[in-house]
Amino acid sequence: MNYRLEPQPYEWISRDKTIRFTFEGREFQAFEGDSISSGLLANGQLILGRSFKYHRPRGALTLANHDANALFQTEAEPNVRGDVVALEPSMKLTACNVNGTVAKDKDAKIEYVARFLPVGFYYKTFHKPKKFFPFWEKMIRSKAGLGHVNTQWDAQRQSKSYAFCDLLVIGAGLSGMQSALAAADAQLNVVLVDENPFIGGSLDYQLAHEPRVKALRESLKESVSTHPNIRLYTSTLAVGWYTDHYLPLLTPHGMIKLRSRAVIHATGVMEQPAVFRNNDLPGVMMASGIQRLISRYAVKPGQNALVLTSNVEGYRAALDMFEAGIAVVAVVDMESIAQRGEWAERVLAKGIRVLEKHGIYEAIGRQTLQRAIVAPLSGESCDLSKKEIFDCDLIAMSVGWVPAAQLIYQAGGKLSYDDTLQQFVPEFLPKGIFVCGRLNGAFTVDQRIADAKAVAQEAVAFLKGQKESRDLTQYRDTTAHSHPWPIIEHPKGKNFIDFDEDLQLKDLKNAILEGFDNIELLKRFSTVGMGPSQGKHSNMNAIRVLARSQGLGINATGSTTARPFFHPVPISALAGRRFRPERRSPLHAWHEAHQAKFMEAGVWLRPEYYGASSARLDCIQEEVEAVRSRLGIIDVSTLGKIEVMGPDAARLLDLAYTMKMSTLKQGMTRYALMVDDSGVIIDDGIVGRLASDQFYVTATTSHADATYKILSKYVQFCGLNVRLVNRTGSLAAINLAGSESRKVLAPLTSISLSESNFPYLGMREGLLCGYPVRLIRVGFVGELGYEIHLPHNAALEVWQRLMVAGQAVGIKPFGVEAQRILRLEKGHIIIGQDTDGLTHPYEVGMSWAVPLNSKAWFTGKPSLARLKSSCQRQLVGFKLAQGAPKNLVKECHLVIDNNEMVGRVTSVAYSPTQQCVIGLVMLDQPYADTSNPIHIRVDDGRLIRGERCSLPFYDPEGIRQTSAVEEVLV
Amino acid sequence: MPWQLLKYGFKRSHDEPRFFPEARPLKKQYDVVIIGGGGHGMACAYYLAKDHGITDVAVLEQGYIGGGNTGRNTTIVRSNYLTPEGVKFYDTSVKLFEDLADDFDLNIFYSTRGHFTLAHTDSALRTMRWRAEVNKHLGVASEVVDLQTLAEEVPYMDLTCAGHSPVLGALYHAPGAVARHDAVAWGYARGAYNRGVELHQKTRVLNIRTEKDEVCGVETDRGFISCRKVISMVAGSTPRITEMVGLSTPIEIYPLQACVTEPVKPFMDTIVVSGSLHVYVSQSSRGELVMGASVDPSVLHSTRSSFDFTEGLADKMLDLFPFVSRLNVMRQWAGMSDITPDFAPIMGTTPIKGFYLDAGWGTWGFKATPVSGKTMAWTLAQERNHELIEPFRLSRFADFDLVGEKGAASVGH
Amino acid sequence: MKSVQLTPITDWQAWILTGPDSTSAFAGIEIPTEVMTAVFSDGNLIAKTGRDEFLAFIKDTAAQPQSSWCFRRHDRILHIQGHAWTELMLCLCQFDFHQMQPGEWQMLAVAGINCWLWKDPHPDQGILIGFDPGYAEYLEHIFHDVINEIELRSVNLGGAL
Amino acid sequence: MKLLDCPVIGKRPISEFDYMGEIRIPPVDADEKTWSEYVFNRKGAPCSLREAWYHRPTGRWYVVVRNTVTDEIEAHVDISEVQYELPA
Repeated sequence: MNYRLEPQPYEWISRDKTIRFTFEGREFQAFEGDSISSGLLANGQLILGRSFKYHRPRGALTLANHDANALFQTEAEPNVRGDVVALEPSMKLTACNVNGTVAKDKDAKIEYVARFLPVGFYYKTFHKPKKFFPFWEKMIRSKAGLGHVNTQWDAQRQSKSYAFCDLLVIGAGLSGMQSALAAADAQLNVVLVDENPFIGGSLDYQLAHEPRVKALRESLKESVSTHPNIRLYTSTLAVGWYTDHYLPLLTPHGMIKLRSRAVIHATGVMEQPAVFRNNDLPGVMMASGIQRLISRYAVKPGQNALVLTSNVEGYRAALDMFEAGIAVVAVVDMESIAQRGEWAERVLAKGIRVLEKHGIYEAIGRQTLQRAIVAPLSGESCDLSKKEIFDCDLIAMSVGWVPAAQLIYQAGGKLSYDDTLQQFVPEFLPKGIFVCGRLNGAFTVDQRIADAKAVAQEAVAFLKGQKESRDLTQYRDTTAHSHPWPIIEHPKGKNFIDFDEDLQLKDLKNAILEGFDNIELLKRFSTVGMGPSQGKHSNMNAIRVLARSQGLGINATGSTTARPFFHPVPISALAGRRFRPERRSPLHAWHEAHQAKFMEAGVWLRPEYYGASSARLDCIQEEVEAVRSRLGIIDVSTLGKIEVMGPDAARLLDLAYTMKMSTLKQGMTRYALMVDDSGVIIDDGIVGRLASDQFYVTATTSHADATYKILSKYVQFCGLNVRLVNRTGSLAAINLAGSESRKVLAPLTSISLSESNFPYLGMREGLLCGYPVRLIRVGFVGELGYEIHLPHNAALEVWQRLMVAGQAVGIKPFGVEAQRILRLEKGHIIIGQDTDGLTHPYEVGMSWAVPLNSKAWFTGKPSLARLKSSCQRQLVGFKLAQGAPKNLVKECHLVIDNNEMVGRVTSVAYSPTQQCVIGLVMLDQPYADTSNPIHIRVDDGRLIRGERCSLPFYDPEGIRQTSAVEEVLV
Repeated sequence: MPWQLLKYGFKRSHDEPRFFPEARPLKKQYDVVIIGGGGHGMACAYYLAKDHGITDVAVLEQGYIGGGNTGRNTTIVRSNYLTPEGVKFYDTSVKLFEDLADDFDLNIFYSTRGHFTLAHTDSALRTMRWRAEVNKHLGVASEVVDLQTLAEEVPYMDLTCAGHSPVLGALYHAPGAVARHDAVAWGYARGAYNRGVELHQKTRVLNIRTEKDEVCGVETDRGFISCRKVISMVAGSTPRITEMVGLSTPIEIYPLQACVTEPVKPFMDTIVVSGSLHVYVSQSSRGELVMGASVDPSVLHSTRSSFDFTEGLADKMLDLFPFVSRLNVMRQWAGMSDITPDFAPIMGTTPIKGFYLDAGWGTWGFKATPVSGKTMAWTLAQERNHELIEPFRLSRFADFDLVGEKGAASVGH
Repeated sequence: MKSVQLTPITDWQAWILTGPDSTSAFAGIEIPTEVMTAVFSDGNLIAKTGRDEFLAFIKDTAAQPQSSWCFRRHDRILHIQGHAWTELMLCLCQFDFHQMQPGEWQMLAVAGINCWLWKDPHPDQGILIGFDPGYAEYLEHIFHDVINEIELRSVNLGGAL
Repeated sequence: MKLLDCPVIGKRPISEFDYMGEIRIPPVDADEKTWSEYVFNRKGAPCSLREAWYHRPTGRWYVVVRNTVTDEIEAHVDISEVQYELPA
């Protein structure tokens, strides 16, 4: 039998371009424009996959992106939707979740034990005895999942961009095109999207041969494609609705993130299956699925068709099939033919048999549909005494619709069940959300056109700010298009409600009997609607079954909430381009050229040390020794740098920092400690005074932006007359440290460096190599040193001239690691390493920085007053015996005292100046106040003994940094 | 062995016993009212009956059983916390979890998988070692593992992270596990129901009546119940309940989002969390990758989803698992996390006599379900805090005695 | 001709001025009166970013601003032009560039970095973008990547998306 | 992604803002209990919350009243209305 039809008026395939592909190793040919499913069906390959649980053969169902049983595996990705994804040349396809081939699936044997696998069976067993569960779990997990993953695939990332419009219309069918056109004519900037490659929607497959709509179709298609106010995107899916009409549109070339001011949902309806025994056999399809195959791909999925219907759409499908040369053996109408009007007459006129008030009791067939038992309905069951058997390889189910309203639910809309239409219809719509067409219950062509024009008018009024709310029900149809109970019971079951999850009618009934008797619990226990199609063809029937068993109406039973996405979205489209902001110092290139090894400090890249990574420890030691004995230079451009000016400048700094800043003399700096409301240390830095109303503040690299924001918050909320300027990125900073620093620096600067003119902790402005700079004498590394704050464009030149000037005394650049050791030798803390989320100043020996009595107010003051008396921990210095291994004790090793945790190592390093390992430990009270040695448990469990010692370890009097002693100058 | 299934297969009718009772009217009076029918609420009812013989108990659930955060979390169970009080508490929970399937005679798919917390910076690596040392000291299996071990255990992970903040090491916690979250709630609910506890769904608490700072009854949308003991186990709805008794707490509600991919054949047998990338992932028994990140940036009492959540998550996932770019995200949802300043729960007695709190569960509530049920049942029975939960008392904030779980401020899952 | 060209602007001196006397700091240069607006007059661009705060980009030859609180800035500034400049920006910033008016001044996030944008008053002359020099490497790398992508796409798609 | 419609800068995506939480005024000379409640306790229940947002690209502060259930901005508040004094 040739499955390919003659050319159809609106077919999507290009008959002049053939595509060769393989399925399960066998060669097939189809046309460009064919989907995987239509390509296979055109070759007579009716079985497209196997079901998830029972591995029953499954074919095409909807051709509308819901065919969760027609998922294919390619070499590049799993779970490819055969019903909508286009064939590509030399595609290599296999079925998902099949043990063997779709024709012979070894796992199909499971059906013989199906009776032993009731709904939720896996909760009832395999857990006893406990030690066997891993064995069962391994077996169950191997059967779980559909497609398989190749962990060698590389990362693909699609492009992303933003877009803006006044009105988004979703769905370019009759209603969508009509409403978009009306809105565009009213000068709105409209975006119209449709998930299919061609516009027209049901016009082109449900009314393909209807002369009355031919002119309308042509004019609508032409106008929306050319209207200057309409941007038309086909093969584009609105995957979800998010706050303030933010809708990501998935296109073949990546994601468009659209911001609209209003949205018209013209997404139509989704056909629902009837439930009868073996309704999952390949050959049993939604009537609209068959119509899509015929009119889009010119494929007839069978030769002898039965139509099971309860609406006019079933009769139209019968005519379309007849037109395509498919023998319609009978139209089985579950209700009386009286209400079918002209469509029934046209079917009868073709000599097609129509059986009123009949139903399909059972479909029969080995692997594919071969026969069906039809019988008259008495009440809701079949009167088998008058049954009739029809040979058929195709059953077209046309028993009802569900609105494609997922995005309306996401936007907070509410739908309610309409007993006339026997279908959920919109009831409450949030601001800016509009609906029209079959989604809103308007079914005839005239109703849809009127509804579309009305909604466009309302949307235009809304966007112009006028109050307008139309009666949603105005153009709704007056006859039902869905059957209230399309379900035929059968003692032997296999009447499927959910094709994704292989759930039979009895599975839902049994779950309800076990107490899972509300829609959410029923879903979670039975997994109805949790498969890849997310309940698009199972939720409605599941709600009907639950409503009937609880004796409630459909509305009282409620429905599960619809969550994004409308269809699954590739992670490659979600991820998009990789944005990892990276910030570089103006000296980055120089560091790179001088063997710097970089580390990440927040978003910044900083040299960790200079030299070969194989000699890491030695390089760092040499850098430390250079600073201690001669001269070192480090790039500290990553520090936060903030100008604070205005009459209330001093007051602001008094509020924000613990120490008194208002008493700071001009030209001097002071250590600045910042705590939060609860007294926990969050940042530290230096405050320098330039004038009575001007200060210069530095902050740590990782907390710079936060500190600026905190200062700015005080200015705004305490109404302080202060101006702040964040100069972190505009200024570079270089720290020249070592006993030779003054000698090297002096000739290059206009600033007098003599001790009297420029004492320790002083700050002076002037010129350096001709550039305006500020010099600050800081003590972080504990040597005579000058922190040079200079313009961004001066950094490289000044750094290079300092290097040249320092050549004679053996100047050496040093990195963050060396700086850590130098500051540790001076006993200075690093916030976030020596402190944690609860550390306050009294725990790190900084009571000197908390002037409780002399300051009226500063952030955290009352908390610190409280904490002063209840200090539970204390940071203490320690050192290991001479010659102890250098990296045995690591940071965060615990201090143990008679097998109790009494503290933790916060910092530790080998100190060249002390010739031993030194460090800081945070010890719990009362242990901290004793003076007994500390025992640190290292990786292998041994306890290493350390001696406590006072801080700092190096140059306790601080002579070297204050350079009061002349010999330092020599 | 699946004897029950064999037995079931040959029976005519489906006479499996009900998990939960049919809806029944409320009694006028109960000894104990538990507000919240999630995992914690059902566990507390279960242990009240099982451990203490207290069965005149009503569990009131405004929606459906397990419909709150119980059904929306990462399903991860672990005890590699930072503070001794946290480690002891969660280790007890892991031990209880391991026997739940037997206690319930219900398979909760408790699957011990091992749990990796990745460190991408030196400071993160230090925190991992801190947690490992505290865990080892308290007998919990956690250790810092190097890149080589990671490459062996999780071969499909790109440790270079596409060349940006590569992985430096990880905290490996062997007992880390996942469990089917719904089954835990259903198991406890059935166990409580079978022991005479009343479960009332679709019953919303409107107010709590107190006299002279003592609880005397609960007003619901189905009538008033008088009782002397009320416990709030409502996680994301806690502030609404504490407001009824005039109690203020540090709790703020932030949405916590998650998503799943379409199901694929299982390839990932372990749990991977990255602190600095704020990403976690494990593969469910159905084959879906369950992924999530940290809470949303601002307070909101809603389970709405946001698109930038999935965008950020997808972007970060590709650093660790490039091949995941070929998978599709099927569904995203959100829970309402009740976050506390020190990332530790708030449990036990309160200044209002007879009113007990089980709250502040942030992103760490599911893993505490068994131990919170057990200790809160004990606390209700003894009318004083169980020793395991004393560090999590509400008054710790007034005493400035917070739990140090925040550590160096890296949020774990 | 590339769909988008990037040309660095290096002949300006950037200043930030704040404080009450900042409004009188510009001898002979026209300044904007409303916040978040900018004025371009004989080669100088002055933007008002606060009640009395200005970002000034002035020619080397112009007189330096005289006010007490006035600091040099070293923004990296690029002129982005070409028929697809809006397409480039829409890949990196959530802002409706089609609605951006000539001479309009905006401060927003581009690829996660705080930037200022100024629409060139002359028709289809694109925009100027300025940002912290530390992010120059990062942002310009992204600009070039996206421009190449747009080139590729316009080749096989024949026109903007 | 939510939009925050602000004076001067117009509608900007929420990703450009830092959430600075509820507007709270420190009780300067309060007893220990009141002070600890200020430091730690929060108005956690659903309400119309008066809170601050910081717009990073411009450094501007905005105070709004937001419904913490629907996420809708109910009002903009001028900063002068929420300013407070701290002891000098």
